[in-house]
Amino acid sequence: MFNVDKIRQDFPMLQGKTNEGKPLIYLDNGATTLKPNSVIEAVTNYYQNITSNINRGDYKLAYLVDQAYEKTREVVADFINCQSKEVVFTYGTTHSLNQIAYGYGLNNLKENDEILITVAEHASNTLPWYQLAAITKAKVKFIPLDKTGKITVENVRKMLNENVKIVSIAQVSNVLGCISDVKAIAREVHKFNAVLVVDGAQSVPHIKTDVKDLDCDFLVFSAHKMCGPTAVGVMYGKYHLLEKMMPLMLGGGMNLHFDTDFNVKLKAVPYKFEAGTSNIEAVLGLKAAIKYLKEIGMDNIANYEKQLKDYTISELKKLDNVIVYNPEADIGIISFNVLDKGKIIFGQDVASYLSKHGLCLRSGNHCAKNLWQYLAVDSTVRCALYFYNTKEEVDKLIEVLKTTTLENCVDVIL
Amino acid sequence: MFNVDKIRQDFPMLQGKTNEGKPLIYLDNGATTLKPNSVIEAVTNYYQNITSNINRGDYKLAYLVDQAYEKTREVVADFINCQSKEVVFTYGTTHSLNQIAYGYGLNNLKENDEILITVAEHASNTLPWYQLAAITKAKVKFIPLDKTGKITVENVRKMLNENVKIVSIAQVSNVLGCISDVKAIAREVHKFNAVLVVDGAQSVPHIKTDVKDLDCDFLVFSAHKMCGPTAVGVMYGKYHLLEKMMPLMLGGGMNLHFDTDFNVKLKAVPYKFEAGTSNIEAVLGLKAAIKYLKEIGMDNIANYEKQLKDYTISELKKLDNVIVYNPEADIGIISFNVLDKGKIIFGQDVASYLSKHGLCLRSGNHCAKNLWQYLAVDSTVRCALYFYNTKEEVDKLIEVLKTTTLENCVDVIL
Amino acid sequence: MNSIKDNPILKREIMMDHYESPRNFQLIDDNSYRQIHVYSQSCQDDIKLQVLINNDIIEDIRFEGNACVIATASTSIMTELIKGCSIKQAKEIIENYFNMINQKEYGENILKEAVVFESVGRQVNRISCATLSWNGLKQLLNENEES
Amino acid sequence: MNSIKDNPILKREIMMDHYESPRNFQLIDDNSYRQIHVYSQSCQDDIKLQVLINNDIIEDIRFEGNACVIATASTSIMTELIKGCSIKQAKEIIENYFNMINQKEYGENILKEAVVFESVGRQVNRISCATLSWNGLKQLLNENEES
Ligand SMILES: Cc1ncc(COP(=O)(O)O)c(C=O)c1O
Ligand SMILES: Cc1ncc(COP(=O)(O)O)c(C=O)c1O
Repeated sequence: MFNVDKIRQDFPMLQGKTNEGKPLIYLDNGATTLKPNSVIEAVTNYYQNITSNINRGDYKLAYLVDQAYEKTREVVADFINCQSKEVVFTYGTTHSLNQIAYGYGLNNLKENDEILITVAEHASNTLPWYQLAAITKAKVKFIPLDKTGKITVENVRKMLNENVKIVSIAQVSNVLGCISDVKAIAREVHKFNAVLVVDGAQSVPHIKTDVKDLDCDFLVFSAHKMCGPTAVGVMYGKYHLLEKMMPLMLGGGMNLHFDTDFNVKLKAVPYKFEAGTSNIEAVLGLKAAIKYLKEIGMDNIANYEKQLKDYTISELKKLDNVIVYNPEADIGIISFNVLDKGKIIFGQDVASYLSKHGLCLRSGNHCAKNLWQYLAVDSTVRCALYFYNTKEEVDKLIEVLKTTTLENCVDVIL
Repeated sequence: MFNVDKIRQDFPMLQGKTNEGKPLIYLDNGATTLKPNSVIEAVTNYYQNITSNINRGDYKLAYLVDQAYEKTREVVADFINCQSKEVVFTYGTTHSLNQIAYGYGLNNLKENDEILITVAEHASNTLPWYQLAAITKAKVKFIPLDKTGKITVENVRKMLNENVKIVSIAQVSNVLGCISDVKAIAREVHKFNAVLVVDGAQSVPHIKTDVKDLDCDFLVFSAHKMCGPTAVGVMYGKYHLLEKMMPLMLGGGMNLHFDTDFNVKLKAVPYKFEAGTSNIEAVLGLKAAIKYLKEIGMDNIANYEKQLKDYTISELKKLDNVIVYNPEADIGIISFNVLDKGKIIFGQDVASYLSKHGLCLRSGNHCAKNLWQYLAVDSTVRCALYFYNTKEEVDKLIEVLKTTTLENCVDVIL
Repeated sequence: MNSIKDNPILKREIMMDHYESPRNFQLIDDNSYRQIHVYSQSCQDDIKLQVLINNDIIEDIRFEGNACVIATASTSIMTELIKGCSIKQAKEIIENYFNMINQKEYGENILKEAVVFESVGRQVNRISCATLSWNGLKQLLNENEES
Repeated sequence: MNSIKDNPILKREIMMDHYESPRNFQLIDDNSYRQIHVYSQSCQDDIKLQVLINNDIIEDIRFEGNACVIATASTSIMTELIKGCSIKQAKEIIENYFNMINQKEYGENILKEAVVFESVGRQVNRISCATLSWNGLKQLLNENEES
């Protein structure tokens, strides 16, 4: 049984902390998430009991850490349903996407080839493709969103042609919160022998993920958005694709051999992508995070979040002074603005006012700087829920939003 | 006053931990270092009290974390004597070196230009240059080492010519432990308008660093080798050089603006190099690590380590069955092998035997796979000391080395 | 005259007025103006400033942009204060403004309406909003001297 | 015959002997041999294996490389055991070897001298040394069937 009160006990950040002197209400889960005790313990256990670099052969301590590190690959593989050798540890979603653009893109794209993305993509799923296009003279094109902000299979189909080599989309947009039908999109993309890259930064933490079922070619995500430590992420790729890719970074740990005649022999996948000392303690923390999420159950998490999201949207809709941009969101990411005398109050002013009441929400374009084309505003306030948020926290948000006027926003500095 | 017993109290890993059931003696500090309580607390404080993504404008919590993150730049700048805007946070030395090779190298090198390194360099200071040379058709050449394994100014001078654009060397080799005269080398390198990249992974943790005085163009190092967390490192670069460099990774946080016409405006240095969510808690941990090292005093650390290193070498020399490869090391990194009936025992067998006695040492080529050309063996056992190691620990190593025979190495699995 | 400083209602009115009807708003297409584009590295504030300097006098100053109430009002108030000043006077005003923000001594009479930002530090994260354009102007004036 | 298993001195002697005088050591330059290069992803063990298979019989098996005492001795012992076997027999030996390493039931008579590695798990990090060539051989035999 899903018991939010019990769950909240697991999070030190939810034990009476404050923001500007008021009880902390953390609604910025799209940016990063809070960490449960088990994750914190996994990291500190590395520091306190098993510090050493991973390196299998030499002494017991290092061997044990290495085993725990490698075990995480299995845990991730089980979590997203792939083989463990298809799990590459990166420093985050951004690193993963750059690795794919560089490692797959440079070898496979040529002039006039096409890369399809959308205007809703995060900067990290946009700029690496711009760069790849600039180098290879390929073109980046935008799959149009439908009026609810979704990527429909029809729109993907319309954009596909034999020049398309890569399609890269978020499974869930970090501003619009809708779930793309990745499975159906993959089917279309594969008809043209293109590869489908899925930015799972906002989906993997919230809904059950099965890469076999989705049949995407790559899936990337960050631990810190799913109760794990910062600066560790995953690049899943189908093995035969990973095999042919060049690493973005070279160095220690990813080569078997090199010599002064410039012969270089790289390790096998996934190791060849993990140059330098990996984020060992964070990988161990990711393992604990996945264990934690699985114990609660991804379906329970998704159900609870859906209820809370529905409640939040219905309450927001009751407010005259709030516009919700994505009332049909599938996931607990709600983008809105507050009006005063019919004029939008600048998002940062609203966020500052909310902060004064303990509420932590983010304003801005949320790194999706092309999205104004769809939203017709270039900045919103975002309420991003996670499974530890409560109805009471949402009620507090609603209550404060009711009093959000330009005057009150000014008053915070008087 | 330097008091090693008092210092050891700060490290949970030095409080009665074991390796294979024997008291742990950690002598693998070249691979990674143990963490003092203050560093562990800085990381857990982020998890328990101030979790949020860095992002200055929106709510107080995020603002505070952002301030602490930016404050670390000043602390690093003070530590190595540069401006804080010259401090780029990376995921480690390997990432820093790849960033330089890509960001500086691709724009500045052309066919027949030369990159100078040595055979003693770590894979992370070798392979990015091989790759850069392969792409640009530049050449990688090797500055010869003198008979003690040092890079002399004379040898650098001999290799310099107007085609040389980059010289990249370790200030301290992770196998040979000698300090290069970076200041004198920089002077020579600059006569030819080349840039000097310094791999400080093994020097910054052990000796006082002053980039102004050294006048190197880049300096890179990793927090985890200086009591800090894993997966955060620094790329120092002279500001005018950083300004002209392209980032290796693109994404959120490093751009000011982009649009669907592919205009992209990057943030200023150093932010343009920090794509994606940085390793926030590790940066906060790095700040604590530097504070800790400064409190002890880098000169005290260097002095103590020198004494301990001298003692270790003199004791090792007394053993008939040990060859030390770098008796003239400046720093506490000592590479040796053990003989049985005049034949070298394979390093891993020795390390396993030592492990059985609680001793954690690494064997192998230590990622410096070109170094056999100098050493004439392709594998050694490495004793890498740090300021928390003691004479008693060294004595235990010596005692166990005395009993290291092939038979005893075999017996560990019987 | 009542001190603005001690009258929160008046302070709020001044700020709202400058936000809703910003002074010297709208850039001009004229090469004799020096221009600077200032933006926050983190939030959305984005402002362009123009100044026309002749014989050490700031004859005109204009701005345009998309920014929060604090950044917008502080820019508008700044343009009113600065317009017509000599560079020396302008620098004095700027110095006083930063002194105020940093809780040091400053001349209330010199800053006039700008004193509404006296307590912006109550929300520390807003200091950057209240100083964005002021930093930009400082830079413009320094560049002027260098050239 | 005394059981090797229970005689540590004998076990050590066998291991040292195979390390110091490895059997079937030295590769041959002959295309009818299948070859595999196995190396540890972490330590220095690096071994090349060759087998000559005719009519399902492993007529010859050879190796060369630079490896620790455990990897070297386990390879040498493996070659002696395997040489002359049918593929089916070889697979049975391999299976028994892995069973032994993994503390499951195995045939002592089938493994002969290879039982010296029975307790390699005492130093878990050495399991990979004791199984490096065995994994390589397994792969070679599987490839043989596929082709
Ligand atoms: C000299 C030297 N350079 C580079 C590195 C790579 O550092 P990291 O693994 O932290 O990227 C190391 C550490 O192994 C080193 O010793
Ligand atoms: C949809 C999406 N993609 C990519 C990212 C980048 O993730 P990271 O900063 O962890 O690399 C984010 C997070 O901000 C995101 O929401």
